[in-house]
Amino acid sequence: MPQMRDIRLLGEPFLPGALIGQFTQANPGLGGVCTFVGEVRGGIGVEALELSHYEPLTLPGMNALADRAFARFDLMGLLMVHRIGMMVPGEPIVCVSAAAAHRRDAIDAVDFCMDHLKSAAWFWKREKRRDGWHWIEPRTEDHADRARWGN
Amino acid sequence: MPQMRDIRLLGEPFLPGALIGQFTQANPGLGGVCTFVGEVRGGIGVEALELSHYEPLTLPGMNALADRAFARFDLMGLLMVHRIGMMVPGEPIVCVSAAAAHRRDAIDAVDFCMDHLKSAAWFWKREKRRDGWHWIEPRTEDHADRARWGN
Amino acid sequence: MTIRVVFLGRLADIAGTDAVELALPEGQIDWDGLLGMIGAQMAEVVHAETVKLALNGAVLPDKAALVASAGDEIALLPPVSGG
Amino acid sequence: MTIRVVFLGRLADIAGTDAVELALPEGQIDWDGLLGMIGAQMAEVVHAETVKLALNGAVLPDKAALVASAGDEIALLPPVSGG
Repeated sequence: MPQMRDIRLLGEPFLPGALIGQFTQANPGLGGVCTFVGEVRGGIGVEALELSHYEPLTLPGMNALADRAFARFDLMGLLMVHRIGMMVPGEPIVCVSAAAAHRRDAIDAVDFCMDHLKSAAWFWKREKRRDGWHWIEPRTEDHADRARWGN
Repeated sequence: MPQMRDIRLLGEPFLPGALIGQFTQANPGLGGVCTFVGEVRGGIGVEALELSHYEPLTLPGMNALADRAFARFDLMGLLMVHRIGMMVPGEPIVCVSAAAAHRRDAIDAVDFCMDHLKSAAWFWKREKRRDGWHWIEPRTEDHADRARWGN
Repeated sequence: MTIRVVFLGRLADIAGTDAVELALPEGQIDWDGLLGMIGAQMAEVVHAETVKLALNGAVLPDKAALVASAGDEIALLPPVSGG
Repeated sequence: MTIRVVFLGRLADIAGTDAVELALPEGQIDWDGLLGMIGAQMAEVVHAETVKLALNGAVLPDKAALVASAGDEIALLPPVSGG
């Protein structure tokens, strides 16, 4: 069965529901779909968030991550969409969705991709707070999360 | 912050996208939402699937599972919707969605609920194949999946 | 003076019905009494450790400790097959 | 005879720009040569082990082994902060 792959960087807001609906339709016969949607958190003093990337590395890096997910898990399809640019609280930043015959592959693939996107993908994030812009470095937990997968 | 909980047994087909959209709206300020949707698998000779339950145990059991998920993970909201009755391939059987400030809680809560729904919830499943109806017992992997959580 | 016995999953196929009302002349019934009233084939199947019993919606830790009275509902629960 | 140097993340704040074109009179430049052309403050920051370097879109295993020629693009990459 052909594998369905949809890896994108988006400069404009997106609706996860629309992406996931199309993605699920494109994977007939699946057993389960796991999806994670990350949003800009509200209520913690963040007024805006800007994600920058380096074109020659970022999209190839996401595709290489997808290659590894397909090699590691038994997947029918993988969707990985990441925002770049300026966002406000409540806006989706990232949507990863994996379709598989069995739920364990779908859930683990999403977990794997999110852990690597968080600490190993070529994105730089800064947050605007009342006192101005602050660059964000990965949290210790993010490195620990990635280490679970043996790299 | 109040926790949002939506636990349901449904006798009719449902659209996961509609449930998840409402659920996400009901949890402002979240950091991430993880969702798993299980469907009746197609292409493996299953013509129909029937899920039966025992009313006095099934819904209380799902609520007790939700209690445990809220106690174990730092969640803002949890949606757990399960079909009962007759279904055909491609129809959603189960939708579990967890909203949290941090992705690890959201992903792990979905993983936890699915493992327990698969092997410990009060559902009985039978599949109609060309040669008639067959009762399905849990797979060994389902028990192993649940054992990961220490019970 | 009856109890209701509900058969779940494949037990309903064996019973040929989802539930029966059993007459309870003595007003109470224990596990052995129940086995004697549901037929030899069903008795053998539900004797297996994997079959659980719920009395009025609560699963008993030990089904052999069953004591049911008129008006109660007993459910016989084979292994679940999940979501 | 120039190379392009791209500053990512907080390095762009330090540089005051996303990228510069540097004249390359000798046609080639190595890591020490690059450090000498980007200012003392930036040189100190990018010297840190956590700052990576990409040459024409490929991350170098050892940035100190850099040899870049006219027309190349060098990117200086501070620690990423993920999705």
